[in-house]
Amino acid sequence: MAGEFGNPEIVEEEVDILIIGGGMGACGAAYEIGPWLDQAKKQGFDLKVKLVDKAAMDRSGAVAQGLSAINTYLGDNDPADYARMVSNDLMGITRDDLAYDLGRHVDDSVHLFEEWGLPIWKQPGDEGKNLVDGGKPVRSGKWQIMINGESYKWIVAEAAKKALGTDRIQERVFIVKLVNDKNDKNRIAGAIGFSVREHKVYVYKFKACLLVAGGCVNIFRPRSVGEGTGRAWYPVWNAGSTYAMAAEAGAELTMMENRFVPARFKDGYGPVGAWFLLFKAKATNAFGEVYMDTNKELLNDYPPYGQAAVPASCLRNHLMMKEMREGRGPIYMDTVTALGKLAETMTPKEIKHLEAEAWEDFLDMCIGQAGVWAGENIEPEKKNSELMPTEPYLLGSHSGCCGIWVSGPTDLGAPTSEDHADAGKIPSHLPSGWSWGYRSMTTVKGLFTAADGVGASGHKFSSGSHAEGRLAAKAMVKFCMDNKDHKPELADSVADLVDAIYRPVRNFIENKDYSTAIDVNPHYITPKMLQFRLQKIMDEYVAGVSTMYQTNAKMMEVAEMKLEMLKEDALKMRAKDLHELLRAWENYHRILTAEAHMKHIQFREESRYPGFYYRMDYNFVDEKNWKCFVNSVYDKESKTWNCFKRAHVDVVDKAKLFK
Amino acid sequence: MAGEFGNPEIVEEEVDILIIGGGMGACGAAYEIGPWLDQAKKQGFDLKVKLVDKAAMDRSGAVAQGLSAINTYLGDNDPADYARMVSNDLMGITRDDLAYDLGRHVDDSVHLFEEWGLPIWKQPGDEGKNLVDGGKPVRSGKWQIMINGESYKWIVAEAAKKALGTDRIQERVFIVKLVNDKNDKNRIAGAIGFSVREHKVYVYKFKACLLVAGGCVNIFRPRSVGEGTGRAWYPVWNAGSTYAMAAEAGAELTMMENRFVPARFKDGYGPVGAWFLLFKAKATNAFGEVYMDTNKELLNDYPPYGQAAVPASCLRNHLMMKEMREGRGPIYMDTVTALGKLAETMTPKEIKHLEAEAWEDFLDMCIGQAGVWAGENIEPEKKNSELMPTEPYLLGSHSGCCGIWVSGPTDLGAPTSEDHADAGKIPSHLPSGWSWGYRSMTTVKGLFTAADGVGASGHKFSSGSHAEGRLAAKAMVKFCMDNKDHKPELADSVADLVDAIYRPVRNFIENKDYSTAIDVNPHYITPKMLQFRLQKIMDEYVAGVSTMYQTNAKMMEVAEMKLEMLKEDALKMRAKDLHELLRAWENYHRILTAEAHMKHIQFREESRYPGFYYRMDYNFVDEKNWKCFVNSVYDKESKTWNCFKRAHVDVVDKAKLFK
Amino acid sequence: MPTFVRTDKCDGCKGQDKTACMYICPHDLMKLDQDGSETGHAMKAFNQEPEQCWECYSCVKICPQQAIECRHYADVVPMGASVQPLRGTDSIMWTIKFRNGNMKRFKFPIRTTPEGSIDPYGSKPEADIAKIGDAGFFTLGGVQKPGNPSELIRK
Amino acid sequence: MPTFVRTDKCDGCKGQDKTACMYICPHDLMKLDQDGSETGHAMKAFNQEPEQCWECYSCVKICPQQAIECRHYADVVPMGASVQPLRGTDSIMWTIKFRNGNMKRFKFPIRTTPEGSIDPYGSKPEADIAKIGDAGFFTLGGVQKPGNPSELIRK
Ligand SMILES: Cc1cc2c(cc1C)N(S(=O)(=O)O)[C@H]1C(=O)NC(=O)N=C1N2C[C@H](O)[C@H](O)[C@H](O)COP(=O)(O)OP(=O)(O)OC[C@H]1O[C@@H](n2cnc3c(N)ncnc32)[C@H](O)[C@@H]1O
Ligand SMILES: Cc1cc2c(cc1C)N(S(=O)(=O)O)[C@H]1C(=O)NC(=O)N=C1N2C[C@H](O)[C@H](O)[C@H](O)COP(=O)(O)OP(=O)(O)OC[C@H]1O[C@@H](n2cnc3c(N)ncnc32)[C@H](O)[C@@H]1O
Ligand SMILES: Nc1ncnc2c1ncn2[C@@H]1O[C@H](COP(=O)(O)O)[C@@H](O)[C@H]1O
Ligand SMILES: Nc1ncnc2c1ncn2[C@@H]1O[C@H](COP(=O)(O)O)[C@@H](O)[C@H]1O
Ligand SMILES: Nc1ncnc2c1ncn2[C@@H]1O[C@H](COP(=O)(O)O)[C@@H](O)[C@H]1O
Ligand code: SF4
Ligand code: SF4
Ligand code: SF4
Ligand code: SF4
Ligand code: NA
Repeated sequence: MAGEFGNPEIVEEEVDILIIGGGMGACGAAYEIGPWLDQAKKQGFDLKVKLVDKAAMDRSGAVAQGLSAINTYLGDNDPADYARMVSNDLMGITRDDLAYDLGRHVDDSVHLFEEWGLPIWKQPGDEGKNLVDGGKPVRSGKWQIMINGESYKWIVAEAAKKALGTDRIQERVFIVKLVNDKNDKNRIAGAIGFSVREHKVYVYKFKACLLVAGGCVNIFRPRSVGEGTGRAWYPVWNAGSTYAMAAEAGAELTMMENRFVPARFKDGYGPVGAWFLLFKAKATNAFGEVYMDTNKELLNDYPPYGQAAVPASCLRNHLMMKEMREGRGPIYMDTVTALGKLAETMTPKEIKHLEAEAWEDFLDMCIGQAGVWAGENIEPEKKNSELMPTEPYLLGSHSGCCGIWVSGPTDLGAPTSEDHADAGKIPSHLPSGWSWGYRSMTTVKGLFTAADGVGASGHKFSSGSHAEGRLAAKAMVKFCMDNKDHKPELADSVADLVDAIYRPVRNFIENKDYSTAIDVNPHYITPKMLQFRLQKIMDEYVAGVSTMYQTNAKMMEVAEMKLEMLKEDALKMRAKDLHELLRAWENYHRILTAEAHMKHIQFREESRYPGFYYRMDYNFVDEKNWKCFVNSVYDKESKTWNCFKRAHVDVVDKAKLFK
Repeated sequence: MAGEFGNPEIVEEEVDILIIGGGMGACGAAYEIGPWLDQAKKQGFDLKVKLVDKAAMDRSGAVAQGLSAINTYLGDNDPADYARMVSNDLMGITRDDLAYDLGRHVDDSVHLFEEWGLPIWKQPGDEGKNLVDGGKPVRSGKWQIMINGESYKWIVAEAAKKALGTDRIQERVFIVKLVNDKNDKNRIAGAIGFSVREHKVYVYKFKACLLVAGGCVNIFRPRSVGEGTGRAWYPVWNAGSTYAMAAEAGAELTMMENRFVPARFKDGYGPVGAWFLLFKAKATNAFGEVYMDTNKELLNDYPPYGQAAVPASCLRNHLMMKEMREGRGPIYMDTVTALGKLAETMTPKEIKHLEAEAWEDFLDMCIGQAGVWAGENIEPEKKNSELMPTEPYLLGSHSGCCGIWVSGPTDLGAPTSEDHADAGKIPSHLPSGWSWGYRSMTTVKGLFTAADGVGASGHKFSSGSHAEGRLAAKAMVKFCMDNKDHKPELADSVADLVDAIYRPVRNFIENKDYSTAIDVNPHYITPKMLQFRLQKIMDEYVAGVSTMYQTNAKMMEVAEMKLEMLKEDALKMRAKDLHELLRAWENYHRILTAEAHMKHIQFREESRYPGFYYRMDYNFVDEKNWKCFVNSVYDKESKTWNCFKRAHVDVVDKAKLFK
Repeated sequence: MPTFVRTDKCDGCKGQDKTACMYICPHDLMKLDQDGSETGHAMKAFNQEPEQCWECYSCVKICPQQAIECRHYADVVPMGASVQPLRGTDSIMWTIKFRNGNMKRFKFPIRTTPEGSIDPYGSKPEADIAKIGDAGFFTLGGVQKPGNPSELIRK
Repeated sequence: MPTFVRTDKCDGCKGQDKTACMYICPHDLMKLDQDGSETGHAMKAFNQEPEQCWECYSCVKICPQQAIECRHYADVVPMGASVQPLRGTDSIMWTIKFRNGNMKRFKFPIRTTPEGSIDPYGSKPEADIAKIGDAGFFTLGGVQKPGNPSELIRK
């Protein structure tokens, strides 16, 4: 049957492993999985794999534009140092086992990228010498190396697509829901989504699934209100699918209170890393004062984190925000002084090269910022540019650590039990300790994640995300081999699922002629307006930009009440075409992600991330009571969240961070 | 010739007096002018009058929805008390001559309204007894009386239309520009506008003109971003035409740094006056603390104003904003306690009546707020409602005092010369002292204003606006009689003016096929996007909501640079139909008004209105240097502003205000 | 809370050259779709810029067919409520439906005289041209409230 | 800076069933107007939701006709500038036009190998199934960087 709008064709497919997403994590998995599948086959396990991406892998995910640096490349550094950096940047609460494990694996992915064709900058003399052969990269920082990254994703996707084969890839299908197993509600058995190109719903059954659909943008009101709303720092197409679908499937989330509020070039959201690290630029207030110096004493409020050689990203924001709050903005990146200083010791040719590098930093990953500079006649050698903290994003692979609680490596000394006062409040069906059999598996059997999906780590970036996808792929093959005889059965009827997915289309078809204006109708709400409503709630009550990132318990009480009504109204979203159906379901994912974020902030009665958010009723870091993970599970039947603590434990010694 | 889009018919008309606007001020003028015209005619002066309104007088202007109170009715109060109240609410810098004059006139307009059919609430026992016959009104405050005001504007317009006659009224014409006199650039000779119903441009020549086109909304980013952007407190159709056209004609503006930031019910922008004054409700922070009490000591920072019995509106905001800044929001109107207390001494029937009054307060003038309450299931006796300060508005008749510098009454002892250190900086073509012959005339010969147009007074409200229109009408008749032989000649060619007005249409027609999407085209900008760009600049740099009403000289430097580019780009606005042409020209008016606002804030190196805006680089009231008017003139040739000081003088004694 | 027009009720003001809603909207929002090319509904009105609607209800109150209603701003207000007036010649009746289904009805007077009955100058004196340069309105031949002269400290 | 499509250049990818811009846009924004009913320009593409455009330039870079350009976000960026790439197989050339007319051109390498030449497993070892439960990738038979064991304080 060929589908039509409102009456889709249903395509059911059974595989062993489904990969949801086609970004850095998914490409890593697609690459690593091949040789393990080959070997499994030799052992008599003929495992079927499918990868589904809502977009086209060549340019899907956060790396669509390209990138200008690989931010995680260890080189000569020890994985323990890496785990320490991650911990400190995230105010002490990360899983050392995950970070360390990533650190000892990640460089291999970078070596592959270079082999495949990604141009990586080398030190003078080492041009043309690959990293793997000892070629010395140009480091912008201790962990970062510079690249010509316009085609980064294109290259990584080419390798992934070749590795997997196009038959095993389905693009332009948006996965809406995971489906639990009929016989074990703590197990995953399927997933359902729809095509935005054809009137088709896809139902997958599987033993294992890698959920790597990125982080979450646009749950907070962005700073722009018109055409410019498309210009968020984080790619507007990552809508929290990872967190929302995992939560609905019953997976334990972790650190969903954490967020990332990058300080970026104002309006274009252009990257600052290269400016700070490579060009050694300083940020100042309107009067030229370097707030990292003048406000240094604020760091003393946050021992021991304030004492680290490199203060955490949130604390850097905190020092900046004091200037903004006290009316000493705009904040500037002092590009003039930085380039001037560099130019002092450079030949004209080198200066020209430097200028190109500055522009390439934008053109490789944030072309919009080049547009802002061109539109405002900004030449960085002549005019400083404003910085601005963005609206909050939720992600687990960049300078944020929200995500899903996953099983870690067993060989690093991670805890195997729960030893703390509140251990009894952990729901009993959840594992104790940090490892329960399969690397990267969530607390739901068969459900794996990586990259932005893995919480309580962070600072993986593109390379680490790829590497983490590889770790998960390997573990999934083992899981399928170990669960050879398991036959997945869907807990929900396909007809009901399809019915729910197409509700927005029915809302539209049944009501559209009630009023003369297609967008104003009392019987439905457009996805766009619903999204605005969500963003307004989060912005005004859950520490968005309009309160300068401030909230308190009373504000969140209001948010909670408003979110309840929003969730009811979400059932009235309309979809006038498949494109809007996509927007509608992105919103469902955003709402659940937003709710998780709020519930976690409510639960954590301190302000762990000053500069990312402030709970004004607990405006301090409380090491005694809150140096712990905040985890949660969502019950999709009762639609309730259960937040609880898990103990934080150091696997590497953090004392070395602090003088 | 019948006009067509892009090629309008040109209708030229010569009158003696043109009234621009059809709001409260214009209706007052339309009413008062008749008998004076009759008498003038008897003296041999046959004066022609025309009134032009962009909308339909029955529902045009701020009173379109109705109002639930008349906020200026003196009754037993002395005009001097009224002038004192106005002065104090506007932090000491108002023209006592204008306020006093208004106070001694205003009640007559209220009596007329009642005669025409406006229901005015009476004290028990006085039902059915008119005010003019001694009927006692229900006062919500010392100056305010309650009405059933749904049809307020309809009634006032009926009288005005009958008084003037429909032949003398032209609706749906938006006046774009005033035209100076060819032989005297400090005189006004004409005005030009276009119809939004037909392809016609109207060119008026006249001796005198009353410019009463209301205040200005939507130069700052409103708090809503989607459909809700229509819901501003101030009516979205008053676009600063009064200030912009006056400025372009060379009129001296005054106190354009002042703005009004009403604290209103959140999201619906519903009125609070009745709640505070009639129901005696208190506003609290999230924890139930009455911030007017707990933050009382902040008033001591602003002597003598903080010591007044009723603190100024901006100071009330200031005390509230401290709570918001320090994270103790949401702010609530404690409706539950207020209604509960009232109910203690009331019968069930009286309580039912009280409830109806509470709802009527919204239904009479801010129906959207009733919609918010209904949508959120808010019943005020059961649930408190949030308050929120709005984005800034510019107006001169409500609790704001920006506007045009006008000639005042001669019999109240107002200054007749300029005696102060900076008097020499006043451009020499401008008058000395506060009266130069004709009541309500601006510094441009023949150009009169009233209501929102008159600066440095405020608190006229609907009744005072009507009364002020009447004062101006009478003076215009005298002006025309005195200038019998003057023959107005336009300084600019009609062809050039028409050309300029239709530029947005040409931009559209000439470029629309360049791209496949009508709204995204490099050769033009839609009025909507241009408006957003203006709002973004004002919001982020000139003390809008996103900086919590804070600015400083450096931020305004940036604003200035960005406004320059915006003005250049405004020439590229497109209009795809007459409706968009209206939007385009509203924007031109907004831009100039916004610029005036910014220039004045730049010039006044203090924070005169804490709670309305903060210059963080001068965050105090500076009585020594800035207890003065800031006035300005705009030169449309060089496109530059010239700001200067005029001395402030008390005409009534203010000492009585302060204990 | 932009307005919307109900397809089942609007009759395009019966093809008159000016529809009531277009006539009244202070912000020029209501538009008649003559040929259906803009909305698919020929000879019916629509709000051409809903995000600019002040919800002043001028059009709602004037529509002879009661064809116009408001749907609260979708990006702000939870769905399901409505606030609908029926405006008569001397009073207005409001029906408020809450999201939760609760209803409230209010009736308020709007006018004490018949519509169109105002006689602006009927009972009024003529203006006194001799006083055209003085304070005061023609209605009174002077000011309403002269005030205590001793308050004027500079006279 | 949403994208726009130039009417004079777009050929609808010559009527192929999938246009290049639709294929690539990560946010499902580009759409072919088959019959002109949506834009007035039949068989040409357009951006169906410009306010959601991330300006990632994926469509700009892939369009075989160079028909797609960006016009900087009108509500944010002053007019008149443009940033336009020409992406080849091994490098990309950027032309930046400033509002004031100044121009800059940059050329950057994008790839050191021919497009489509990646042989993912060509030089790589087989996976060692015995190690499937251990740390490490198939490429290495173990981890890249074992680390100093003494750093692991709980072992
Ligand atoms: C947003 C962003 C990110 C980075 C940077 C700048 C910016 C602006 N910078 S800098 O700041 O430092 O400048 C980087 C940099 O220079 N260097 C670096 O190494 N990493 C950077 N990152 C970080 C990395 O990009 C990031 O860590 C990884 O990309 C994360 O990988 P992953 O977790 O796999 O997410 P993805 O975005 O790549 O892919 C998501 C995929 O999911 C798909 N998808 C989403 N929902 C789906 C659904 N429901 N159904 C089906 N598919 C569904 C997407 O299409 C996509 O394929
Ligand atoms: C906005 C607002 C105002 C008030 C209130 C609530 C709200 C939400 N409240 S409460 O807060 O206290 O609740 C009031 C209240 O209850 N009681 C009261 O007495 N006054 C209140 N006001 C104040 C009065 O309404 C106000 O003082 C007067 O209306 C001012 O009179 P005037 O200055 O004439 O402005 P207008 O808005 O009435 O009329 C403007 C006219 O100009 C037209 N127009 C505009 N631009 C034009 C152009 N370019 N060409 C041609 N025509 C062009 C308009 O169409 C209109 O006719
Ligand atoms: N001021 C800074 N100090 C230290 N590291 C930074 C700084 N700014 C950015 N980084 C790091 O540089 C990389 C890229 O930064 P960003 O531009 O913030 O994405 C990330 O690894 C950041 O953590
Ligand atoms: N979140 C905030 N937003 C805006 N202004 C603030 C904020 N916090 C403090 N301020 C103001 O900044 C100045 C210094 O305040 P504080 O840092 O609290 O001592 C005072 O004017 C405060 O009112
Ligand atoms: N808290 C208050 N104290 C004194 N006057 C007020 C207060 N709130 C409002 N008003 C006055 O009440 C009238 C209507 O107020 P508003 O609702 O602010 O328009 C105006 O005259 C205001 O100045
Ligand atoms: S006033 Fe009512 S009936 Fe007339 S066109 Fe408008 S919506 Fe239709
Ligand atoms: S409610 Fe008012 S602003 Fe909205 S369309 Fe009707 S008349 Fe116009
Ligand atoms: S890729 Fe280019 S040519 Fe092809 S449809 Fe899109 S805009 Fe037209
Ligand atoms: S620039 Fe990117 S987001 Fe925008 S339309 Fe093109 S591919 Fe889509
Ligand atoms: Na009333």
